[in-house]
Amino acid sequence: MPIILNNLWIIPLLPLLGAAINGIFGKQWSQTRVNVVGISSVSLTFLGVIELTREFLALHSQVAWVRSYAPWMIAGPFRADFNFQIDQLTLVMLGVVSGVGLLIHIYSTGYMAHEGGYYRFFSYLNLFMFFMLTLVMAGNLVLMFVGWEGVGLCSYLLIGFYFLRKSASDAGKKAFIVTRIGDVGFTIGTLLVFWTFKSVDFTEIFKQASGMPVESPTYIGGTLTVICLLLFAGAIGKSAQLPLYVWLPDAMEGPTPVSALIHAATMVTAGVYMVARMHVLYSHAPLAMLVVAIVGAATLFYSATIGLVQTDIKKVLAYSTVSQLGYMFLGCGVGAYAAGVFHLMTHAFFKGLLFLAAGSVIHAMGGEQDMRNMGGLRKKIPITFWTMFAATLAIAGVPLFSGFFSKEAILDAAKDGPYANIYLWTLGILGALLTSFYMFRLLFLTFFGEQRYDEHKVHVHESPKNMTIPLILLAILAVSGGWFAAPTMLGGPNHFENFLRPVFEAGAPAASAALAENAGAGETGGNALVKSLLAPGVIVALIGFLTAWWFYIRRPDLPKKLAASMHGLYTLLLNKYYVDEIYLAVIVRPLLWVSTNVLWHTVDEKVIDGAVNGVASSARGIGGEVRQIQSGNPRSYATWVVIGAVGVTVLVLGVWGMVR
Amino acid sequence: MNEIPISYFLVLSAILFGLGVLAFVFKRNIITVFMAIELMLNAVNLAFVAFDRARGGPHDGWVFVFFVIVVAAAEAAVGLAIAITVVHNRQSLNIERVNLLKF
Amino acid sequence: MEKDSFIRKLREWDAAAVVEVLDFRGETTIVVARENLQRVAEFLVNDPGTRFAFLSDITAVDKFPIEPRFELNYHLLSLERRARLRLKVRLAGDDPVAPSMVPVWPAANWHEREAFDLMGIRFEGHPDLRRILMPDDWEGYPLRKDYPVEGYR
Amino acid sequence: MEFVAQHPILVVSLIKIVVLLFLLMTALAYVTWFERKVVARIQSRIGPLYVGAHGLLQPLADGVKFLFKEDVTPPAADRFVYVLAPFLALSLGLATIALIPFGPATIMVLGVPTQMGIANVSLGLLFVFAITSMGVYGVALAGWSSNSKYPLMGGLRSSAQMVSYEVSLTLSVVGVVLLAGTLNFNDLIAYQSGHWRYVRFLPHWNVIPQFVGFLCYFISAIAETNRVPFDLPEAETELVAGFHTEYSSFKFAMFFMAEYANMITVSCLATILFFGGWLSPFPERWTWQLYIPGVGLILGGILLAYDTAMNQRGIARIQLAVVTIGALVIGAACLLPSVMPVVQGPFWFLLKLLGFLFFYVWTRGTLPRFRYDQLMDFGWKFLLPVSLANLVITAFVVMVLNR
Amino acid sequence: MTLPIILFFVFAAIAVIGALMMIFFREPIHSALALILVMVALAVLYLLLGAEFIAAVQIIVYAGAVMVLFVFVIMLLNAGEEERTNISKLAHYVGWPLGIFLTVELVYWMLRAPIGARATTATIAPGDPTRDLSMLLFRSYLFPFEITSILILIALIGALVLAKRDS
Amino acid sequence: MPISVETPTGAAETMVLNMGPQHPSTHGVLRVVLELNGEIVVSAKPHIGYLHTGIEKSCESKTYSQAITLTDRLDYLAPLSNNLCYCLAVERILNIEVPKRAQYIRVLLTELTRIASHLVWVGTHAIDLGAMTVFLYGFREREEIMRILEMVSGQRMMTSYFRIGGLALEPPPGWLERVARFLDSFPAHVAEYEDLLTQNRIWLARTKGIGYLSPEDAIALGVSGPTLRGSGVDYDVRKYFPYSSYEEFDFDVPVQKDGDCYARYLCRVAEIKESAKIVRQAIAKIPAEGPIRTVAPGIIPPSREEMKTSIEGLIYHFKIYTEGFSPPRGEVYQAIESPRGELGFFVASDGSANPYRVKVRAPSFVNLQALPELVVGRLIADVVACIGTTDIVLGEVDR
Amino acid sequence: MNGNVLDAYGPLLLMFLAAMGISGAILTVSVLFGRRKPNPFKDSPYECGIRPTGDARQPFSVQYYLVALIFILFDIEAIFLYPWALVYHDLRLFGFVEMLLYIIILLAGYIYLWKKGALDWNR
Repeated sequence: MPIILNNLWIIPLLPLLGAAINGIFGKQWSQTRVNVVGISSVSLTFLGVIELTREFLALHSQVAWVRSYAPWMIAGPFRADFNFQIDQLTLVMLGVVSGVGLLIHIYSTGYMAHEGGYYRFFSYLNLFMFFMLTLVMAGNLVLMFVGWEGVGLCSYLLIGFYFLRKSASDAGKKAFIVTRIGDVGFTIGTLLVFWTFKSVDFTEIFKQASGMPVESPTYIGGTLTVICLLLFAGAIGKSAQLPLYVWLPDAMEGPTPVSALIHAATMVTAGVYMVARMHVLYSHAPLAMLVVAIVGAATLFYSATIGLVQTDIKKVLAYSTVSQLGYMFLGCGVGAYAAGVFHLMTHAFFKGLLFLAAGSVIHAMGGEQDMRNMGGLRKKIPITFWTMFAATLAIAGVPLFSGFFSKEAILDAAKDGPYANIYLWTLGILGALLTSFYMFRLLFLTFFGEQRYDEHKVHVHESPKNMTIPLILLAILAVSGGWFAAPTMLGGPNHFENFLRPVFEAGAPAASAALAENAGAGETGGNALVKSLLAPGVIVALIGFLTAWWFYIRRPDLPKKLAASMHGLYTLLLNKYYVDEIYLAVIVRPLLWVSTNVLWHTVDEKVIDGAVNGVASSARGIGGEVRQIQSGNPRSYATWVVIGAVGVTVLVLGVWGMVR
Repeated sequence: MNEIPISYFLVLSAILFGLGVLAFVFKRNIITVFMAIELMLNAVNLAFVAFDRARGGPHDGWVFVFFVIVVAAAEAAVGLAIAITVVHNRQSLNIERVNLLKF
Repeated sequence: MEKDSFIRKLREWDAAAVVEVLDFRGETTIVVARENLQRVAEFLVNDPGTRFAFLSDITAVDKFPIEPRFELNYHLLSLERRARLRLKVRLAGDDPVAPSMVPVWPAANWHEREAFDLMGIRFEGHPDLRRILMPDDWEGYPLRKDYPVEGYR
Repeated sequence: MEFVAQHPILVVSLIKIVVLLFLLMTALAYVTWFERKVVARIQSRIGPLYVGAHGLLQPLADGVKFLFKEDVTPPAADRFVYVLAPFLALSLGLATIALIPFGPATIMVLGVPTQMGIANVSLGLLFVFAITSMGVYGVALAGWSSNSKYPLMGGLRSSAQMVSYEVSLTLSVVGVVLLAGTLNFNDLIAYQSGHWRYVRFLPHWNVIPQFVGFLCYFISAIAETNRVPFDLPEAETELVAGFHTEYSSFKFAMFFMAEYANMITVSCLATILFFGGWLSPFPERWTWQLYIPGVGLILGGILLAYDTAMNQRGIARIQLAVVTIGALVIGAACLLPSVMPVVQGPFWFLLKLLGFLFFYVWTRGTLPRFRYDQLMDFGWKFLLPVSLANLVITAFVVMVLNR
Repeated sequence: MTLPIILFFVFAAIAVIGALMMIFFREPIHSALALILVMVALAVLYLLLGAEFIAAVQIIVYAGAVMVLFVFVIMLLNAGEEERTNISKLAHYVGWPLGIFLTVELVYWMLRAPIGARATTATIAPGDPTRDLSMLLFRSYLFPFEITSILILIALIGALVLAKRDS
Repeated sequence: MPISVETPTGAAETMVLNMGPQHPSTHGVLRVVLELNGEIVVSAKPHIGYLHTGIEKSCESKTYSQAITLTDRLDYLAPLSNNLCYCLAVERILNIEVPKRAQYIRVLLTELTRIASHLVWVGTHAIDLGAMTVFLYGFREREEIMRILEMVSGQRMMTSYFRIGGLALEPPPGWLERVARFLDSFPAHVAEYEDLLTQNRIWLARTKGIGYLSPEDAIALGVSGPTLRGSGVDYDVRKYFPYSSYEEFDFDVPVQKDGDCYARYLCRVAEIKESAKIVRQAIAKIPAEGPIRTVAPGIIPPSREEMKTSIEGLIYHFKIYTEGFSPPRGEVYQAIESPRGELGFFVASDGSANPYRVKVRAPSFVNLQALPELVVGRLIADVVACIGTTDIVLGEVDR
Repeated sequence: MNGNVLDAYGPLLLMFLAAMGISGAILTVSVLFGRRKPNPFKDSPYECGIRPTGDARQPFSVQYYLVALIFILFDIEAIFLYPWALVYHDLRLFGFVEMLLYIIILLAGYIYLWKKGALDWNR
């Protein structure tokens, strides 16, 4: 009997319980007890997900499994339920979220062991898990939005975890506000969805949408196009794409496990997940897909360039995350949803690992984050080194490592797929080159070369077991996570794509036909192997590696010279293209100016105060009454309330009466 | 034969609400002002029940009354706690002597 | 005898403290001067050889018309020594004032109030010297021998 | 009268009300007698003895005494509220009984078949709680209006106490509602008819699955009615007489009547909710049980007659003879085939009720009194969690068994 | 005149008179008693509208709990007669005329309410209304219902913090 | 009557409450002025004197024998203890010895009185805390003791049975059997009280930890009797300064360490049992025949027979009952262990036929001083428990 | 239950009237029969024989307010439980979970109260 399938609510409930228990009681509890609650809730979730997967696969279902638990919002025709949906896509996401989440929880027990507010941290983490699972399992857009906003909230809480540090709380606020801008689009998009389909349930939406004609790739006014673009605005905010990426690097103020879990592995991929989930709509709006692809490609290249020169180890990883997210969007944008999701998964493994390893490094260095003050750590912290090395190979796209398969799939789709676009492909290849370079740069700066820190001040030590074990596990995943697709190299099927096929075939007739055709057209045998090993992606990765080796191992003096000779570009990159400054100048300042000068000095002082003063001076008798407004006397306020009520009722009822 | 027009109830509700408003303005004792608010809420409840009866269908109106009652109780609890604090600080129950709301 | 040992100890400590020693039916009474009362009391309480920590009673006696008119009897008990001892202080009729023993024996509080109430002896340093048995507005001190039992005429 | 014709039930209930109130007032009087007698027995005393045989006329004498006592109203009191308080207490106490069904059988009154009980309301339980929840005012206002320190303290204390235990009282009953799924008293009793499937000699009463709930209920009920060991408001050794210190004459008696009326109400409620109301504990097939009321009454009459003959002299003899004859006649009447089924319900109901009243008196005879903080602690920190837990466990079990 | 209508008028009158008494009594405790009267009268009116459950809840929560709190606070603060101050000229001159105006206006519109033409027959609603209400409450309005618990929680904490601060 | 009410000591939140003199649980006309913060006692001031009858003054105008009847009125729950103490004091001044038979009878009767007094205490204390039944049970047994006293002396309460030099009358035949019968049924009854109280949860909650008095404080405040022994101080006059042949009896002095109301309760209950033990020994000891009065011509009245048969007897009888006797000058302080603690009589003689000064060291008076110590900071309900546990008798406090 | 409100609740109303009638009658009768000889001592409030001074209605401990406050909130909870219990057989697991959530949230408040000492009488 499928236990979990029939009781889907168990999965999000467990971390919620964990969060509640830790939140309420954790303060008095020892760390061990907090650990037990936090970890056990997540591990139970993970086990639940495994069982769920088993049960779902046992069904051999080609359609999504939807369970509705309660009516939630019903307003006129509008109806949103608490319903959860399970299909292959959800399963992948659930696996990633709960699996990586579990590892990061374990890791955190070591990393956060000496921090204040330990229970708070775990309570937030569990809460985050709850919202993320809700997001992933949501059966309708509104519930998804709940998860969407919930993870945003947790992100805000966790970035600002060290809330006494101004930069941390500022970063939290920034993350919250910037993503909110995107969410406006998401909200309007949801409304439009409801407007169009009279429902917010995915099943219903997709059923209707798949019957609609594919919209013009040039006309921006098509309903689906508008919907998709608006929803994508939300994704841009959440997944830190151009131009709303600015919050993610700042989010590195949060504790490293948070960066790993939320800002690398799970939350930021919510946008990708959303686009993949709504692929039926996107497939009917080629223009929107193009926008997605362009934004993705632009972001991946753009942020990779910034990543080249960053010196803060976490900042490099942050920009790298933005860049990789760009890959995922690129994949989605060129119709290779499965590839995008595949990359999402592998990225979760190796980027999570990178962050955790970076955290381990920071831990070892006693809080130092600047790579210029590291070096030669290879021998001191071997486990961290080896795991990080594996992750670097993965992200750089070295063959047989997970990143290779997923990135290659995306690039393939960009080159040969139904929505192929050679310019975007070029950007992708360039991005891969840069990725390989900055990742090896990071590796070399950190682990190779001479020590650039003071041995007496910094006691370098390997992290405790509860930190290294997740590292090792993730490293295994980062290496092997892509082997689902390994047979493609031999011309065989891509198991991952096959797994997801029911989802992506379901409602996208036009696209899926092309996909199927494409999938069938694989070349066979050694030819494919040679071709994939000599793919441009592999070559650029190699070039990137060699360059990095040249710059940072062979000739460590070169980077400085290069920076000096290309000073303008260097500073531009170092200052991240001055985007924050531009935003400040273009948006924030004008707003401040308007509110200060127009609203305050003009409207408030001149108009309102002037009017009040004028009345007061012109009619003393009434003036006394007017001053009463500010008397602080509650009775007067009560009277004002009544006056207002009379006004409103007279207006409303009077007008209504006349209309009748 | 046994019919009472719904409008009777509605008018009664309006009158009670009006009296609540009057009491709200008229009373000076902070506790009785809260009572006036309760009276208004009660009047609204009556209207809800009356409308519910007129609709005849599922009793959404009752549910609202239910929630109004909960809110009223919470309001009374917090409001009176505020009243206690104010009185402890100001030594007066007269809201006219309490001008904390000034700015 | 042990009672003698108390007197001996007292004498050793301050020969002038003991004005007179009385013995009647096996009860020892030590007469002390008013000025020495507090010191003697403290000695009797604190000296390990005596330890009269328990104040049983304070009795005021009016010897009217003999002068010194008032006698205060402090009945002491030593739980360690299983012994009783009576301290006697004589007070003149025109100056019935004694030092309060409340600091030494808190139990003296009500006893002294009673002596004040009924005998009119004042205690210096008493924390709360009010009438205790008689009403606050009572006139005279009923246990005095010259108190008109049938009322003031 | 037009609407009398439209609502014949009102006339019928008016008659029932008159009868019930008469019985109730008598019962109130004799519950005091009962209590005094039983407590006296517990304390190896005799109790009321001189007014009437076995002191049977004592309540009457007490009533007359109260009637002729001087009715002192303290000038400092808030006169209106001062009078209102006992009025409220007594009328609420009396009115609650209207919701209690005493028997299943429909009897004919003026040719209209009607139930033994005044109002049969679908939400009977809630309305009982509604009325008892107003009972706090009697106490609080009495304490406040007297304008005296002891009553004020007593009033505050007892209203806080009643209010505290009201929570556990309401919570402890939810378990029963969970089982039965109704708030109507008749349905609640109907739910308890029959016997358990496996333990066939045990009647299907709620007290068995809801034993914890019953304990919570009964403890709260004792506290709610301000009885020993929760009689803090009237803790005479501390607060003299609590909230009714300043009351005299019949106003004082009214508080007592209200207290006894509340005792009867909560005992009735316990009977209905946990002990199957008017149901007999025996299986239906045992037809001999139909004779129990009649035979019991006749046996009682015979005992009384024996006692009269052996022990009583003078006027007491005549009084007791009247009572004896009454008992014999009613007992015989109960054996008539037409009457027999009608008396079954009330008989068992009253028997259970009497059991509860006895329990009340018993605790009064045995237990010391709680201290106020202990009382509040007990209510809030013990009873409330326990009744909540009982509720949750019941809900869980019901859910599991329902599958 | 049928019995329900008579009952309606009797209890409506009680409610209105109670409300007026609440306004005109100067002792807060008397005002509170008047308000309790209004609430009980309203409960009877709910019964006339067939809303048994609401009537019970009205008495249990409003009359039996909220007003108890009021009475307690009055006792606690020893609220005596109301002070007759007229510091707020606005309330004095504008407040109550407007209040009366509002009343009249509302009455006017309520009389014209289209729904008002229907009538109740003072019967209990068909089916089992309490069960319907419960199902509605725990199915359709589940979310608000759960939110009430949070509301209560917040009120609890807020009131506790406020009330305990001085002690 | 003083009518003043103390003003509160400052904080606006406090309320001054008079407990007594007309209050059910102050055991008479004690008045305690309580300052309360909510229900918590901030300060407590006992006010006494409502029952002041001037017994000490009255004694000065009576002869030595006449004064005995006044002593009955002091601790009216244990009049025989007062009699005994006064008689012992006068006998000390006179320097006479009482015959053994009389001494044993005195012991037996005072111990019975102790039992009666403690029974009343248990009952009233229990009723203070709401347990009504114990009160009535206690009075049931006390009634039997009262009947025994009546049988012996002709009086239930104000017996005045002990006289200077011995006893008033020869006890009637068969009285010892009655005492023995009483003793046989007694342990079962004590077990009844203990059933109702000792392990009762509510009783424990009401008394354990309530009204704590440390041994140091107890000694400093001069507290005596079970109240002192409940604080762990092993002081009993019967053991420390034996009188009336107590040294010949075998009994234990119950001591409890906790110093709270419950400890005092346990002490008193144990004392009841110990007293019963003493009474049983006394029954065995009392000779069937023998004098009940010392022979001391001119001081002790001669027996009825002698008065009727000899002229000296008649003269002494006449003299003693008209003008009394004149003991030598001197003053004595005689203490005994009354049910409430150390009862002391200070008797001063100036050589005349009237006592010059009689001062009663009343244990209740002294114990009551400790009340504020016990109740401050506790709840108002604990005041009741504490007043009850100090076991005061206002007749003795106010004299 | 289908039926006329009056048939169900009319008797209850009547009972109320009757009970109030009896109470009123008792009050009147006791006024009629009782003698009245007031004197200042009889009229003065009881304070154990001491003449009371000042207003007895003094400000009281805020604890009583807290009790009433907690009571309200739990009363509402209890009231919500009744309709729930009524339809529990139809709600099943769903009903159990939702009420469990509800109770847990309130329990959190309860624990808060407990920890804050609002339930302790002698703080």
